[in-house]
Amino acid sequence: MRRLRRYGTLIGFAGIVAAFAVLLPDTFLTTRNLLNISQQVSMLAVVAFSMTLVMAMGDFDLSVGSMASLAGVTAAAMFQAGHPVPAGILAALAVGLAGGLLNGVLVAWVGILPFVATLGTLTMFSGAAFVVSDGRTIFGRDIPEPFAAFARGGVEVAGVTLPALTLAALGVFLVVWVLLEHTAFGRRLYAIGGNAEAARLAGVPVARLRIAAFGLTGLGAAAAGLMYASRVASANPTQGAGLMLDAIAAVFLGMTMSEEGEPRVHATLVGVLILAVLANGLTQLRVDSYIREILVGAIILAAVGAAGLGRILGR
Amino acid sequence: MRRLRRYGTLIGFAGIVAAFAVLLPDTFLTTRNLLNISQQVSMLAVVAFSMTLVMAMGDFDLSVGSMASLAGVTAAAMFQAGHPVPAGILAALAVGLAGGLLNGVLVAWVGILPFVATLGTLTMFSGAAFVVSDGRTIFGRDIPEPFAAFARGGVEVAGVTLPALTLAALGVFLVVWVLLEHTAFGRRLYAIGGNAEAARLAGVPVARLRIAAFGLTGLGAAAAGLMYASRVASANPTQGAGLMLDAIAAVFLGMTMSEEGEPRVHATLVGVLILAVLANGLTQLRVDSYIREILVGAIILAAVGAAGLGRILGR
Amino acid sequence: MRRIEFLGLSRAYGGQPALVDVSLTLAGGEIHALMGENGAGKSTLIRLIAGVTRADSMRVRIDGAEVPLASAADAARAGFRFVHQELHIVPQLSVAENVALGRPLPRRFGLAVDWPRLRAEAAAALARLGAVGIDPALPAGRLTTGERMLVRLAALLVAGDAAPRLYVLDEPTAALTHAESARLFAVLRDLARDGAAILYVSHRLDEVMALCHRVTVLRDGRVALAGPTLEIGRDGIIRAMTGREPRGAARPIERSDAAATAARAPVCRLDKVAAGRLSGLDFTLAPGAILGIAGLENAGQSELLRLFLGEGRIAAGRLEVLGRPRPSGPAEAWARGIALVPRERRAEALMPGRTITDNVVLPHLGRLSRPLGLARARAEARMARDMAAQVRLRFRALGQPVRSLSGGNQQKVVFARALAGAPRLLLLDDPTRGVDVDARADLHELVRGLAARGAGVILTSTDLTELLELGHSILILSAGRQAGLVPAAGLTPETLLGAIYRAGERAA
Amino acid sequence: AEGRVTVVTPYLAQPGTQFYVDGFKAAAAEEGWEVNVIDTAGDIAAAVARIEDAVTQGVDAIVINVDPAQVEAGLAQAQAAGIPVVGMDAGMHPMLATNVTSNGYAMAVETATYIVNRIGGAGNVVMFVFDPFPPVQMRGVIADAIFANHPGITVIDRVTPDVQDGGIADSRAKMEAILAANPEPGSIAAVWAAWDQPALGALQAIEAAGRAGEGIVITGIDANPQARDAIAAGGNFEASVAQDFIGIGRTAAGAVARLLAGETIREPVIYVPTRLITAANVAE
Ligand SMILES: Nc1ncnc2c1ncn2[C@@H]1O[C@H](COP(=O)(O)OP(=O)(O)OP(=O)(O)O)[C@@H](O)[C@H]1O
Ligand SMILES: Nc1ncnc2c1ncn2[C@@H]1O[C@H](COP(=O)(O)OP(=O)(O)OP(=O)(O)O)[C@@H](O)[C@H]1O
Ligand SMILES: [Mg+2]
Ligand SMILES: [Mg+2]
Repeated sequence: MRRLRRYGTLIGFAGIVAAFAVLLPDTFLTTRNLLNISQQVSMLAVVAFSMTLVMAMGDFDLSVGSMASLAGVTAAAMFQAGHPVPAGILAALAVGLAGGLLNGVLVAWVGILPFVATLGTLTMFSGAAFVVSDGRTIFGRDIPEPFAAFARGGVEVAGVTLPALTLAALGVFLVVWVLLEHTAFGRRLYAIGGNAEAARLAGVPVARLRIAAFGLTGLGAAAAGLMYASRVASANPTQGAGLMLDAIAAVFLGMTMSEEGEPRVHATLVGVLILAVLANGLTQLRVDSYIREILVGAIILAAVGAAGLGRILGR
Repeated sequence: MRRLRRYGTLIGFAGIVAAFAVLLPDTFLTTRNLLNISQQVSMLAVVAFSMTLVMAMGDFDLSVGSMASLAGVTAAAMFQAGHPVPAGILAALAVGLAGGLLNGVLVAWVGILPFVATLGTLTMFSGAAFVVSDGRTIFGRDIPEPFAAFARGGVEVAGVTLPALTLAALGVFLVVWVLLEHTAFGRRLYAIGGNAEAARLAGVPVARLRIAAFGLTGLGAAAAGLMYASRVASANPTQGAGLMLDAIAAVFLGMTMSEEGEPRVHATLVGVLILAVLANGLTQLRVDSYIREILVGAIILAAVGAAGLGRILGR
Repeated sequence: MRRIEFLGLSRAYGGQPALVDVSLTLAGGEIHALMGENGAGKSTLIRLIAGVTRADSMRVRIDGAEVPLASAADAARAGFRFVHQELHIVPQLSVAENVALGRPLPRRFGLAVDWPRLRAEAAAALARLGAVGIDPALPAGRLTTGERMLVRLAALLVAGDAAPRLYVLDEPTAALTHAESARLFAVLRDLARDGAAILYVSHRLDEVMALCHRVTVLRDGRVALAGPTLEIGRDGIIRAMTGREPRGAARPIERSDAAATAARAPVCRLDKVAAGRLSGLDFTLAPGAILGIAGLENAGQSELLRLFLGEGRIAAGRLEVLGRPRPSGPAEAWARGIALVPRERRAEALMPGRTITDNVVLPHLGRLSRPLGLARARAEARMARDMAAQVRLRFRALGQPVRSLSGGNQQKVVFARALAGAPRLLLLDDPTRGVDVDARADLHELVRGLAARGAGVILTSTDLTELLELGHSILILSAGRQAGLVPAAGLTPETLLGAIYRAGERAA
Repeated sequence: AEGRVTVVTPYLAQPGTQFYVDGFKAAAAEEGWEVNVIDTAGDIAAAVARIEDAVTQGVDAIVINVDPAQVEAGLAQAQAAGIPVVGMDAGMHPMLATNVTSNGYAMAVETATYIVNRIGGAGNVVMFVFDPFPPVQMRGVIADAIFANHPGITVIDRVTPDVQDGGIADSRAKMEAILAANPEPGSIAAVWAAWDQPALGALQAIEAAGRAGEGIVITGIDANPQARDAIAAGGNFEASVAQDFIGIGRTAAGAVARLLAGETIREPVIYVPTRLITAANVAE
């Protein structure tokens, strides 16, 4: 029973992959398609991984999507103004870190609920993205070739080209994994999420850790925004908007896999992959786009439902 | 200190109203403008009021926006197929109730986290809305005149015409207020929100109440969808999408006003009004759209921040 | 000898003083008891010196030198260590991490946690408390209540940044068995012998008399008495706590109460019932009877009580409650007059953020409401006020959140809820945990009164004295099996403990 | 002349909208008007609300870029207050003084027939459509009709991309999946997109898949600058249709000026000419 509870979602994922492998024998489980999937999902993955940091504390960050947009247009606007590529990237990351720290301060010091605080900054960052870009898409000659080339590039390993975006996402995964699973910082984030009162009584510096975690999440969102801009060789003030809900969904999907329902970054990875594989596979099956939406919802619920049922029956 | 904590958000709201009254002396505090605001916000209000029911239990419903869209296109599709107005309305409300009950069953019986369950049904309802409407906007001759006339109509009281939409929202407010504040049902919902396991052991039929509350929230979302369709005399499969985040924001804004941070429907009303007044006032001040976004975020944070600071200092 | 002085501690909540100018001097090598009725201010004092609640005024001197104490970090730097009243563990983290919570973790390469060392340190601390059965790698969420308390206690003992000088324990034995408590006392005596000061809060007078050198008694937030324990004596402590003369010993068990009603239909009847871990349950509870369930920690006491709520699947045998098959779940149980005081007040009983009224009336809402489920706020308040008076709750207003009550008073709220409907079967799972001596006697009186009016009562307790004071007969559980059913008359805590261990050995 | 004009659109993030707003603003600046542009980010009811607010505020004219039937509640208030409303690529409606737009049917005819001609009337075609938005939906209908008129042409997929992110990234992901499902060279002859963003996404997918050499013909509509760059580069993206966005904006401003001068406008729709953009004329 406990098995079913913990591995329900994983079994669901395996089921989805198996189904597509059978239905699309020639195209689904090919190296090229798998690499494509990994690349398509890399931006969402980076946001979801860094979202896991704040969710480990039991918090949320709704502003990641608009932060990704803001970071993208910030870099693009820097390029447009003639600054070199590293300057643009640094500026975007600095904006991400600053925005994330602002979220942290609002939550930890001013004492605003994370949901409200980051909903407020979501609106502000989105407005700022419009102001920075003047509401336009920045593209073409304004985007330096080396910047756009990054997303097209990759590293050749044993005859296979691992896309640069995939590698970037893996890098973020590793960093978050080490942070959460193997440092005192991460363990304290879990302590806050598991029992904030206990953490406070035990002398864990709750406010400082919260601010740091939100800062890192902002940084991650900015990195995702840069990856997105590089991939589409352009930046517009709304392009990150879709990332937020999907990232939270991925973390929650992962949370069904842990005993006490806490978010773990490797579980988030599974959540991200479920979303990506469903999108890719159903499109290849040429399922009608409307029906596809219904199916995605139903399949996610079925995958998670097994886990949930396990919990109920095991009680 | 406690005063500041509880009334911070209310004071913030009063400050916003006062500021607009001074800046727009001729147009803001006019009966016509206030009635306009009440009408503009009525759909959001209905969703937020019914969302308060599930949030009293500590749950969420992310599917309300797509349910509103689905209900709208369901009614419109019925009209298109030649059914009379009452049949279309009943069908839409039935869909809302059924969808809400499905959410409840997924949460209470299958044991899926509300966030994941309603994210899944969000996707499904949205897909269903596309299927029902065949992805089109249904408008023009297909929408019967009496249906569209509802939103334009009103009731004349003492020389002032109270818009029908405003009255509908008030009706929903009253129903939810009585339910939450004056029935055993509502008290039990709050008990679940206070400690679900304790409530269960104290004889509260937690699963049944959860299903009922989600059902009502679905019904409310469908009603809002019908109001929306009537107001824009058309229905398309995405028109309710914006309601969800705003409704949750309104409830959370209201939650800052209660001592223990529980959602109360009269506080939700204040939350809804803050959002509505900001949109109306800033438009009249002809603030640039982009800057307006930044301002809305900042003003909300400032209003709530006072409440939050009060809580911190009072510790 | 080291002296730690806390001078002029004051703190008010919403204008109501909880502590008024309290001073306390602790000496290295001494175990100092802090006593007082529920709500007297003990936990408040401890939260102030732990730096987790802001004091209105407070000065701290260690060996004459003033030290700052504004945050938990300050307290840690001063070498103060705490076990607070409520069980504060993080279920998601491993036992080892809970033991080290808030301390710097051992690291490798200056970054990554050194897991083997962390576990070894935790294992050593647990071993010192005799808790060798707890695996430091296990998620703490899987532990039982008693084990969780041991984990918190172990956290006192691991090495930290500052040498520990003061250990503070707020009702540590409330969740421990006799053996575990004995172990803890040995460790505390060791720590004192090594020169540490210890501040110890408990409502169990026997413990205090046996363990503590000095005692400070609080009444209504002020120091009522302070001095050497032996000089003051039991009665002196009680007098200082309550301001009244101590009552006589507990009323002798009146068997006539039970006998008068034994003729009527039984409250419940179990016929060779097996369910989950439980087996061989075979007894009848007559109206007016009080049955105590005794057994080692985790012998299945809570599961047994929950059977009557309709929880757990019955694998064999027959269970009848109030003349009918057992209810299908807690909702039906309460409706049929079965009431429960659960074991864990925070996790299983209270809605901490809701008002006293909300907490008391919750299971009785159906009866209190008008048709169509319209609530009657006034009737609810009346019930809450009546019950609060009966259990002698100390509160400011019925509308105050239960969170702001003292620990013992929170427990009384749970009791008030269970007694409110005049239940016909009352299930008590360690019901007076953290309740002061005087209030405990009151609650016992209420339970006896209920039984005298014909209700059946089933009771578990980690405190064997309580079982024997209340119970007419004692059912001994051993690893879930009914190992004996004996009259309480003539048993002493020692003979009962012997019987429990003998049953345990037979089962093994 | 003095004049306060409010422009209401739910679609400001779309490149096309931005251009006619720019055209309108430029013309308005010449007239010396105070212009307030309001974007409701896709929310139609909010567009109604903002029209009402503008009426409350007593502006001299309102310009809308949203289906007038859906904002009728707002239009009624404007009419009652005697404030003229001009549609800027909005649709025809009795409560509008006039609507200024391009001819959508004609644009779809130009790109669909371009594809038919380029692939010789035979081959598999992928369509990117968006039916929820009526002006775009009707382009799809026209293209469907033209492809159906050629028995050699098979429409193998009719994709509705997720437009939340602007449409490029999701279209690219969808096209990658379609390419994976049709690995044979030549198995896809053309991609017809109802606007430029999906066409750009499809182009990126084809190039990334290393199938740029197969001669897959891509067309879009709108000829936005990014599309023009792609067409100028001489790759698979061969054609798009330029609407004169600036012209629509300017013409709408002209209509407002006529109304403010007290003139009545007779024609319910004013068409601004469009133009097929290919490698041949993209540089102009
Ligand atoms: N957060 C709070 N808000 C308001 N009042 C509080 C709060 N915490 C404690 N009090 C009040 O302070 C007084 C002292 O409570 P405290 O918890 O210190 O009692 P205690 O001596 O530890 O009692 P017990 O033996 O029941 O644990 C009580 O009247 C209680 O209601
Ligand atoms: N709400 C929307 N949802 C999806 N796509 C949209 C939406 N609004 C606009 N678009 C897309 O963005 C593109 C550019 O927008 P724009 O308003 O310029 O359309 P258009 O080409 O002018 O339409 P028309 O044929 O009416 O002239 C459109 O072609 C349309 O495909
Ligand atoms: Mg206490
Ligand atoms: Mg247009």
